[in-house]
Order: sequence, then structure tokens, then C-alpha cells
Amino acid sequence: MTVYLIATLTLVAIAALAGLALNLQWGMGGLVNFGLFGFYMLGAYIAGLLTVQGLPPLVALGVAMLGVAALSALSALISVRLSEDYLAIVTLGFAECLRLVISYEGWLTRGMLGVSGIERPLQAWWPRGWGDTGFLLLALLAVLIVYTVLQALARSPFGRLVRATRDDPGVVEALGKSVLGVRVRVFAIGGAILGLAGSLHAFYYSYIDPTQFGPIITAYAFMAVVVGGRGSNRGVVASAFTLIFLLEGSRFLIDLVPGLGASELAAIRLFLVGVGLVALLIFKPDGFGREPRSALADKTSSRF
Amino acid sequence: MLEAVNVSVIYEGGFKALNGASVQLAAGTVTGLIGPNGAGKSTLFGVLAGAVRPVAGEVRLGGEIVTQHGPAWRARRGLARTFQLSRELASLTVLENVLVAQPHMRGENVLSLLWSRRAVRDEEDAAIDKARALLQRVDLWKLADAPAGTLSGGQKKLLEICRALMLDPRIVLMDEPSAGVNPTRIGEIVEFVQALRAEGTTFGLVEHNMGMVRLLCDHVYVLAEGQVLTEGRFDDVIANTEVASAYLGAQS
Amino acid sequence: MGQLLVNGIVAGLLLALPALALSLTFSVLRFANYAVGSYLSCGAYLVYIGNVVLGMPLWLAASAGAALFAVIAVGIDWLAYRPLRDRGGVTLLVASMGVAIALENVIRFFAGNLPRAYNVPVARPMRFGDIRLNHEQLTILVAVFAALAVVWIIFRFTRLGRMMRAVADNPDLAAVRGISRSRVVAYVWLIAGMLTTLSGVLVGLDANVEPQMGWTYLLPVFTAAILGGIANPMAAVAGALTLGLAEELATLVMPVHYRMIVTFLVMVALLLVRPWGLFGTRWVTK
Amino acid sequence: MRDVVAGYGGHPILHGVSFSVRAGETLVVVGPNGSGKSTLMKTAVGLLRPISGQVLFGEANVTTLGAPARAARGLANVPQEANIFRNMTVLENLQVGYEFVASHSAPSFGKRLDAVLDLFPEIRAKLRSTAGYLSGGQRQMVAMAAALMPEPSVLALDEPSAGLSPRNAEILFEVIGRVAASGVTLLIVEQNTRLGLGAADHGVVLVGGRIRLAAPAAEVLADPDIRRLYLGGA
Amino acid sequence: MLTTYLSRRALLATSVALAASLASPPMSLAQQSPIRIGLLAPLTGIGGPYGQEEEQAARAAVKIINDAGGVLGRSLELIVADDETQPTAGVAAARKLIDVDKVASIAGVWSSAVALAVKPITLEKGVLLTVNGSADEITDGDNKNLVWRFQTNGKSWGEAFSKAMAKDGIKTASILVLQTPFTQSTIQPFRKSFTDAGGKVLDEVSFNAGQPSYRVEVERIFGKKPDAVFVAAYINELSAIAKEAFRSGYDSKIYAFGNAAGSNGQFVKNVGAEVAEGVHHTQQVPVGKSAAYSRYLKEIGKPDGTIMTFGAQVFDQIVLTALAIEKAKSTDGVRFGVEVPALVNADAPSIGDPAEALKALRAGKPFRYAGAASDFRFAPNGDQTDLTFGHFLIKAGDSKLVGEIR
Repeated sequence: MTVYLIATLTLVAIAALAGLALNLQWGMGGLVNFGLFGFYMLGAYIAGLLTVQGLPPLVALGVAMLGVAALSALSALISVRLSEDYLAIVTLGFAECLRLVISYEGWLTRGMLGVSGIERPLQAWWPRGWGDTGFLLLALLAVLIVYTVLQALARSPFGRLVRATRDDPGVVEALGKSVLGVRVRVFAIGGAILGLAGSLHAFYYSYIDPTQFGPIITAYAFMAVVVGGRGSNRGVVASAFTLIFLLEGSRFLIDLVPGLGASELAAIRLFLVGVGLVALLIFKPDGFGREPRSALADKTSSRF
Repeated sequence: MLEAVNVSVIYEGGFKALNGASVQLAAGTVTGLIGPNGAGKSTLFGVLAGAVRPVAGEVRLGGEIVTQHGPAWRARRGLARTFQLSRELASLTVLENVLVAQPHMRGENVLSLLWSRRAVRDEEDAAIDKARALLQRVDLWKLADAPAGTLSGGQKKLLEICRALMLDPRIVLMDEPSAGVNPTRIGEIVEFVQALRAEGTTFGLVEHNMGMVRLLCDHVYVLAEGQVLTEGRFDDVIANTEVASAYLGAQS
Repeated sequence: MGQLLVNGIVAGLLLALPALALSLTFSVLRFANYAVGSYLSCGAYLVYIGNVVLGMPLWLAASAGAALFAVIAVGIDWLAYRPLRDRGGVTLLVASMGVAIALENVIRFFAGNLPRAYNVPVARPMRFGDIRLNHEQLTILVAVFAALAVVWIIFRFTRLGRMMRAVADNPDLAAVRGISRSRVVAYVWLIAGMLTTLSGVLVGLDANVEPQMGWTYLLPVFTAAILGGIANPMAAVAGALTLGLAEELATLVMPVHYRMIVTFLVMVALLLVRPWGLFGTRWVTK
Repeated sequence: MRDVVAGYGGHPILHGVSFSVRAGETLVVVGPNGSGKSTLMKTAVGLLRPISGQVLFGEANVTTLGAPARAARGLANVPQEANIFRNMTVLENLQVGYEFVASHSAPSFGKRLDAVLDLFPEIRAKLRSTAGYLSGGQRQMVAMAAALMPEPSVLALDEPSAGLSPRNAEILFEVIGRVAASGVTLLIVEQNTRLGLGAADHGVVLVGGRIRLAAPAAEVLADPDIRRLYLGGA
Repeated sequence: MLTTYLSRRALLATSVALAASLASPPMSLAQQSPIRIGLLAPLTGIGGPYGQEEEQAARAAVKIINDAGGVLGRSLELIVADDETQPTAGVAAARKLIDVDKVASIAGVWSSAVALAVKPITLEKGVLLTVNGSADEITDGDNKNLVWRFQTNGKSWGEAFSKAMAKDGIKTASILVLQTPFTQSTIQPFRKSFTDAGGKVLDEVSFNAGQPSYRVEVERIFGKKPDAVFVAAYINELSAIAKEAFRSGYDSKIYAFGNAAGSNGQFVKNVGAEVAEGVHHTQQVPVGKSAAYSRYLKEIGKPDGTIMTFGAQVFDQIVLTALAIEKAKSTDGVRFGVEVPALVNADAPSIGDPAEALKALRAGKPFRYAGAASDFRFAPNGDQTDLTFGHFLIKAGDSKLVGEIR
């Protein structure tokens, strides 16, 4: 059971990273990225392919973060002319196309066969049998770092600018700041985090193929952000935890409800995900967390 | 300083919002734009600020042709504006609304956040001091921590003015700054503008409060149907019967 | 080549009805309904129950299914979208994603993943010279044109149509002119429900009935609607035809499996050049 | 209207406004921008529910009724600016103006169309044109014509002269005069004081969400306060 | 079909109850905790159509073993988990099977992608993994006798198709291939073998699972009028493609996998006898004539002649797992995994009935197990060798064996 707990916590860490990335892009930045899973997939593939080529896993991870950040930045260039719903469909289309390319360009990606034998970073460090625990620690460390960085960003002048752009890009333009610049940076940072999440996914499963990546990853990330409260990083981490435990926990339902087959159960699980998302939007519009403000502003005004 | 020459704006669907209008904002003066609703005043402001691109004509800023440059570019060259309908950043606090306008913040550069944290903090402290001075002047400092979306209409107008001034602009375009503002506060706006003009700031003003226009404006343009009807000193313009009939409705 | 054109037109027509439904709801409700694909699947399965389980003829099952799902669409709006009406397009967008996931899994729960087919005999095609037209394609042609004609007549010439166009054009003024928005919203969902059900049946005839059928149509349907100018329902039909032909012709020059990339590139190019759609008009309001 | 307090998001813009329009007469509300004229108009026609106070129409209390219901009782409204359906033809605009409001006892559409087109001869030739492509003056006419189609007892006009050239504004107010003469009660919010008050029986001056002056139009026009408000005299 | 599905679900529920009641009665078995066997089946996703078949077969095998007294004096307990035909879900489900349920082996892994994803975990934990996937990579590397493939690999199957076509006098062929590791792995061997024999491949088109329509693909491939089209796909896609080709007026012969075109008659049911008429399929035999296979069919109540390949493979997996445990006297995968090849490769009389095999094993009599899915041998790397393929043709709604290919 402990082993299973460790596995589930690792999934929580990866989901939390994806949620944090979306929280930056959508929660703070107002950019609806339905194609999140595409960037995540790209991260997994860059890290996976480079690792099996013999690059040290941590270096591959770094390249994956940079690569996804660069591509995200590029795709944000389109965003400046698009309203939110259009950006959503464009990113979704981009991700689906990316998946197609990965499926068919086998010379590069090994196509549907997938990439197997991906080595985890720092596996030699841990005593035998502690590999999973070690990897979990690594993933948790990644969450901690990303959380700290995002929290600092959110409270910085940069975070303020990002939120300002979300509220009214026209005003930000009129103040002499480049909206496109802000969006590109937001997408790039979010992309780097997604690249990190994707890499961890590849390391964790040690095998990746195109069928592992689909819009449901995007849906989970949106749920994490909506539940956690748009803009609240702490809320997102907490809700990723709850979400994954609910989803994983439901695997045990099959032992408790004998009348139901696994396929019915899977359907019920995902049905509840959908209904839960809508219900949360309706009944808990602000989620459970609160958006951080720029730190100094808080500090100064509390002097009164 | 800032001028629009023969600009025309046609909105999709054929509506001619501006039809060859020319205005000139001389350095260090306050220029008023008056005229009935829908005359094209706000559109002309949009053109001057770069938010609306004209189909014909050009815009010059300090002698340079800037027609092709967007609002951000012009803002970086010292052109600030407020909007007719307040556009506060609703989820940001009042203080943040003003701080966000501070130009050249290194803290907005992600890498500087990492490398020069000290400089970022000093910069932020300086910006807060500057914002406090502005907000205190319009009596909004007490609300510094409130989300801007919760302000009243008049307070939002004042907040917009503070935000524009935070840019240390050379030119300020103010679109109906007095609309919805408590009459006692209007006096403060007037003082504000006069003080800054004395320091050399140029102002453009769209305003329906004629008292304010008379007090502030060195030069007045009257717009109607997208064209400049007449221009001149306020009292001269007011004396013009055509203007009176177009706008003031006062039978002289 | 001629065959390619025929196939392209039929493929476009299959997109036309859901694209029309999408832009119809968008024009009145101002949000992009991501669940449009799942609506299509749901409709197809309801008709399947009528046709195969209850043994009705397909036309009867389709009519009954359309009527039933139209009511369901209004119900979904009532439960999921109405409480969020004032919260802006993005919230509704995310909500519709939730609705899509939920609906798809309702289907999974009751019907499983197996593909199913309507109880319609498979027949050899009709031949006109070199061009083959199979019976399903003919059904699609006739049904889509009939549906489009009906919607067009409603839209152009009836009181209901003026009501919908008025709300789409200027909701405040429509209210002042005595039109109740919530009534129009209900009508729009009724029509959208029927259109998506019908398209579900046609897609099911053309291929299979399966839970994923709508999702795979989502991207092309959105592209078609955007192509036409998303708030302009009739132009969405033109967008759908354009896209159907473009996809079909693109297979001449690129691998068949990269069709979706064509859709995507068409969409991006269009959004960059004419964000208000090929056939739409851009009204700029102050 | 009785003691109406209204505004947006809990922030009152109108602070207790009371006035009334008698049947058959024309009342013009003037006041500087931001004084609450548009809010007053929205509250009157039912687009905005007041925070407190009552709106009476005839004998009935209509405070809680929405705009469609008030329209059905004979209160027609021409909003400021976006007051036509741009993508529809002029004829369709008139149709929409008629069909959702007109009671069963009202004259037929054809009869009303003739009657209204007699008031606005300028748009007769434009019936098939798309309304969005008309000139500003013509659009204003179409908007008023559409509002008059169901034979309302009260017509509320929000800044009818907005965006019009002086000449067009004068033409428009001539038409408004004709409408008033046909027996329709008019409630007009207007910025053009002279034109507005010139066509009115009574005037109300609104400043800062409160009524500064309510008097017969001629008196209001002559009031020195008004001159000061608009001309900025000391 | 919906009704049959529902009734099948009811049947499933009763069979679950039945299995549960069976687990307790024999007193001797109830004394000790049962040995748990995991079934990681594709109950949803593109493998969905085969998941039920696998589960049914696994339950049949477990019941036969338990009726015969169980293994090591303990009963077998089957734990089923859904891999959603998706590696991530597969890994999560496998972790639950291994870490929570403590299964001794995992059977029924259908998708090659899932097998590849699950393999590292089972190797690490020393759990036996028996798979139906045919991607070559599954058996690559040092598998410590823990990974066994109960499926022909892509190479032999691809070659079987080319031989079948050569026999039918096919000169030109085109290929329509679904994008999965298994289907793709058959293409290169087929191409090579077919062209080596003098045939000509006109065109090849790949497509995705769950496409809304296959018209474009069909037009492109059948439009060139090849003698035959090799449709490397599962039942869903094959059904749609066969229908589309028929109603588009094409006549090229279709060659398909037995698990798609044969599959328990489901294909004929999907498309109708008229469309299915003349579709060729190949399948490793002796499905349909071995003792183990008839025992399997009898247990699940299907008539003779029904072709259910994946079910038969899972049946073999469970039976061999049980036999290996009994033989090694251990539930440790590393120890009983070694016994798997010996049980089928032994030079001894063949036994097909699992109960008899168990009896022979306990009696110490030498024998070899001749499986339900195929009379195969194991190569040291874990692949099946020495397979015979049957060549079937659908006529009037039924699959007829028209020849054998070695």
C-alpha cells in the first residue's frame, strides 16, 4: 500500500505542475490554453528521446523545458490577435496536430511504437528498492521549486503586469507596455513548467507513446485550477492532490461495487469529472484559494 | 507637440467616425476638444493615442510621423491617456493599478527578478512612494488596498488620472475626466492639471463641463460629425453662433 | 477529380449542420459551445435506440430523437449554462468542456465503446458516369439541404427568426422591443439540439455510431464556423463547404492522415488575416 | 418615478429622483454628462432595476417589470447609439418593433407602417436597405419609427441628437415635434439643451444624480443656472 | 445490440457471483488464502471490443483450475483491472494490481503500448507478465523469464498474409494500416515478403483510430483498383472500411486479421453478410480444433467453430501460469517464470485439457501443454515460434478454413 501511495503521490506532483502552469497562463494571464496536453506531450518526448540517445536525464529535462518554452512562446505570438475562445481552439488544434506528427513521423519519434527504456534521473543515488521514493522526492522538489518561483512571480511587478493584462490588455498597451511581450513571457514560463511536468511523466513511466496524451490532461488541469481558485497557486496544488486521490481512489470502487464492470466505472468516474467541473463553476466561482497580490503593496498598505 | 493631420476613420459597416479632422496640441498648453456626443472626439483621442488607426491622414508626435506606431510605443514616448468609460483593472488593488503604470520597472523583467532582487525592491519602494503621493492628492490612498472594481464611478476616473500621471508623461489625453466625479473633486483635477502644465506638460482634454474647459483650455477645437467645426480661444469659440447651435444650444 | 469534389461537398455538408448549430448558439449566447461534438454523439445514440432497440424506421427514430434531444439541450442549458450566463464567455467555455466530458461518459456508461450501426442496408453506389454516389451520401445531401432550407426560411422570414436575429444583433434593444431573451435562448437550443441530432444521424450513417464520433468532429466544426464568421450562422454553412473541399483536395498533395493539419492551418491563417471570418462583417462598436 | 435610487453594482448614481410626465406632454431631462441621465432612462424603461423607489406607469406600479413587459404596456424606447438592428433591413427593424409589442387590438402592421412612414417620409425609399449602412440621421429615424410601430402611448428617447450634425439634429427635432403633435407622450433625455427644451413642455435638470430644477421648459431655458452649467460662467 | 450488450452485462454479473461462490465451497481450498492472478484487460479504449472476451476467458480458465483442486492446494483468485488501452492508465492499474492486490502474475495485456509501459514495473517487482501484444520490443532485452508473448509477432503474421495472397494469385496489393504498434509491425514483413514473391504494392495509407470517416482513405487505396487490400486494423476500423469500400462500389479483395474479421462473428454482425462476403482473414491455428480450445468454448458456452483468438490466448496464459506455479511450487514470479517454456517445449505427449494437465503434473507424468490459441513453442526470448496460420474466407456469413500456411 505504501508503494501504491508513493506512486499516486508522484502522479499528484506531476498533475500539480501541470495545474500550476495553467494557473499562470489562464488563472493569472487569462490565456485559455486548451492545448496544454500538447506542450506537456512535447516535454515528455524531448526528454524521453534525448535520454534514450544517451544524454543524462537531467540535461534532457533542461532541454525539454527550454524547448517547450520556446515553442510556447512562438504559439503565443498568434495569441495577440485572438480572443479567448479562438485561442482555446487554436491551441487545441495545435496540440492535436502535434500528436498527429508525433504519431506518424516515426523516424524521429518512433511513432506509435513509442519510446521505451527511458532512464530516470539520479537513479544511482538511491539505495536499491528506493528508486520510486527517490523519484517522488525529486518530483516533490520540482513542485516546491516551481511553486516558490511562481509565488514570487505572482507577487512581483511582473505578476502585477500579467494580471493587469488579463483584466484589460488595452489599458496595458496604453501604459506603454507590450501586451504581446507579456503574453509571450507567460506562455514561455508556463511552457517551461509543462515541459518539466512532461519530462517527469516520461521519466516516471519510462515509456511514452502518443496515446498517453489527450485532452483529458487539459481537462484535469482546468479542474485543478478551477477547484483551487483561479490565481491561487496554493489552491492549485491542494486541488491537484485531492483530484488525483479521488480519481485513483475510484479504482478501488470496482472492489466495492461488484455489479459494475470496469468500463462502467471508468465512465462514471469521468462523468463525475465533467459534472464536478460545471458544478464548481456554478457553486464555487472563486474556488478555494485567493490570488496573491504584489508583496510590497500588501506590506506597505498594512502599515496603516 | 502632438498633432493629427486630416485624419479619417471609417468603422466597418461604413460609419465615418472622423472625416478629415486636424488638431494640434501645442507644447505646454491645454487643448480642449468639445462637441456633441458622437462627434468623434473619443475616436480622435484614439487616433492620437494610437489605439485607432486612421484610414487617411497622419499623426505626428514631436514632429515625427507616428501614424504606424501603436499605443504602447507612443506611451513609451511620454503619451498618456485616460478613457471615456473608466477602464480600471478591476481585480487589481487601487495601489497596484497605479504601480502597474510605472515605466521601466526592472521587476517586470523575469530575469532581473532573479539577478537583481535588491534593485527591484528599491525600484518598487520608489514607485510606491510616487503612487502614494498621487493617490493622496485625490484622496484615494485610504482605499489603496481595495480592489479597483469596487470603486465608485468618480473614484475610478480619478484613479485613471493617477495611473496616467504615473507614466511621467509629457502629454496627457484626458477623456471626460470630470464625468461622474464629485464637484468638489473637479476643482482638484483642475489644480492638478494647472500645476503640471506649469511644469511643461501638454494636455488634451475632451470635456463636457464647460466651466472646466473655460478654466483650463488655452485652445479649443469644436468637433461635429467627424470634422472640426471651428477652433480658437474658448471665449471666441463660444461666441460663434454655429457652435452655439451645434452644441451649447444657448440662444445668444 | 470529380469524385473528389463530390466527396468534398458531402464531407462539407456533414460539417454544415453542427457548424450552423454552433454559430447559432454563439450568436445569441456569445459563448463557444465545446460540447457541440458531444451533442452530436448523444443525438446519434438516442436515434440508435429508436432505430435499433425499439425497431422504428430511421426517419421516425431520427425525428423522435431530434425532438427529444432538443428538449435535453434546453435542459442542459437550464442546468449548466444558465446559472453562468453573466459570468462571461471563458467560464461558459470551460463549463461546456465539462458538459462534453459528462455527456460522452453517459453514453459510455449505457452503451459501452463498441461501434454500432443503424439498421440500414448497405448497398452498392449509384453511378453517374465516372462519379459514384452512395446512398448514404444521397441521404446526406437531401437531409442537409432540407434542414438548411428550413433553418434559412425560419431565420429569414418568420417571427421566430427575426426574434433570434434581433437578440443576436442587439440584446438590449431586443428587450426594449418586447423580446424575452430567455425565450429566444430556449428556442435556439431547441433548434441547435435538432440540428446536432440530425447531423449525428448522418455522421452515424456515413461511418459508425460511437462515443468519440462527436469529439473527432469538434475541430473541423469549429474551423468551419470560424471560417464563416462564428456569429453569422448561414455563413457557417459556406465555411463548412469550403473546409470540406479544402480537406478533400489537400489529400492530393499531402499524406491522407495529415488532413487535420490542413484544417488547422486554414484556421490559423484565417484568424490571422480575417479574424471576423471569410463571410462575416465586422461591426466595431465603441 | 418616485424617490428612485439606482446605479450599478450597488453604487447609486441616482440619489432619489422623483418626477412625472403627464399624458400627451413632452418632458425633457437635461444635465451634464455623468449626471445620471442614462441611468435615469434605463430605470424608466426597465433595463435597470432601481435599488429603491418606485416606477409608476399609468396607474400601475411597474418597478419590478422588465423591459419587454413595459414595452407591452405601451412604453416604447429609443436607446442612445445602438438603437437599431444593424444586420437587418429597415423593414425588418420596423417589423421587430411592431410584432412583439403590439396588442391584439392594435391596428394591423400594414396600417401602422403607412402611418409611421408618413411621419418619416425619408426612410420610405430605404425599406430594403440594411439598417447598419444608413447615415446617422436616417438610423435615428429608423429607430424612432420602429419604436412607434406598435402605437405606444409613451415614447422615451435617449439623447436623440447624439452624433448628429446641427442640421440633422434640427431636422430630427422637427420630426419629434410631429410625433408629439400626434398625441404621443414623450420622455426625452437630451444634452442639446436648446433643441431639447425647445421641443418640450416641461424640463427637468439633473445634476449629480439629483434634480436641480423642474419647471416648464421655457422657464428652465431661461434659468441662469443652466447657462452656467453649460457655458461654465462663474 | 444494446440489448445484447445489457444482457451480456447481466451475464457477467452472474458469472462474477458464480465465481465468488465457487471460491469458497471446496473446504480444502478455503483454508488458505487464494493465489491472486491479475488480468489487465482493455475494457475501454480501442481495445474495448476485446476486453470482455479476455475477462470471460480468464474466468473460465480460473474456474477450470479451481474445479480441478486449485494450485499448491490453494484456489486462484482473478483480479480484473482496466487499462483503458492506454499506457498511463495501464501503469496505474498495474501498480494497484501489484502493490495493493499482490498478484503473482499479470495476464491479458492486449496493447503493445501498455505492455511496454508495464514491463519495467513487473520486471522490478518480479511479477510474471503474459501479453497478447505483438510489437517486437516487448520481448527485447533481458526479461529474466518474466515476459512471455502469447501472440505471434508481427513478422510471422505479415509473412502469412503475403503467402495467403500468393496462393490466391494476387499480383497487386495495397495497404491500409491503423496506427498502432501491433498493426504497423506486420507491414514491413508483409511488403518484403510480397515483393520478393513478385507482387507489387501499389500504395500504403495509415490512419488513426476513431476517425469520423474513412472515405478518403478508401478512395485513395481502393481507387487504384489493386487485386487485394491488406487492411491491418481491428474490428471497429475494419467494419467501417469494409462497409465504405462496398458502398463506394469497389471490388478489391480484403485481407484482414482473424481477430478482426473472425472475432466471434462480430464483424459479420457489424457489416452484414453481403459486405462481409469474400473477406479473407488469417489466424494462427489450431484455434478451432485443439482440445484446449474446445474446453474453453465449452466453458463459456459458445458453439464450436466460434473464433475468439484473444480469449483463447488469455485462456492459455492463465492455464500456463497456474501450471508453472504448481510445477515450481512457488508463487514467486522469478521462480515459476522459468517453468513456462519447459511446459510447452517439452518433448512429451500433448495435453490440451487444463484439468488433465494439472493431474499429470501432480502425478509427475511428463507432458507438454498444447494451447487453445495455437500449438506453439517458446523461443528463449519469450516469443512464440513454430506457428501455423489458418487462411479463412467468409462465405454466406461464416468463416471457412480454406488452407493452412506455415
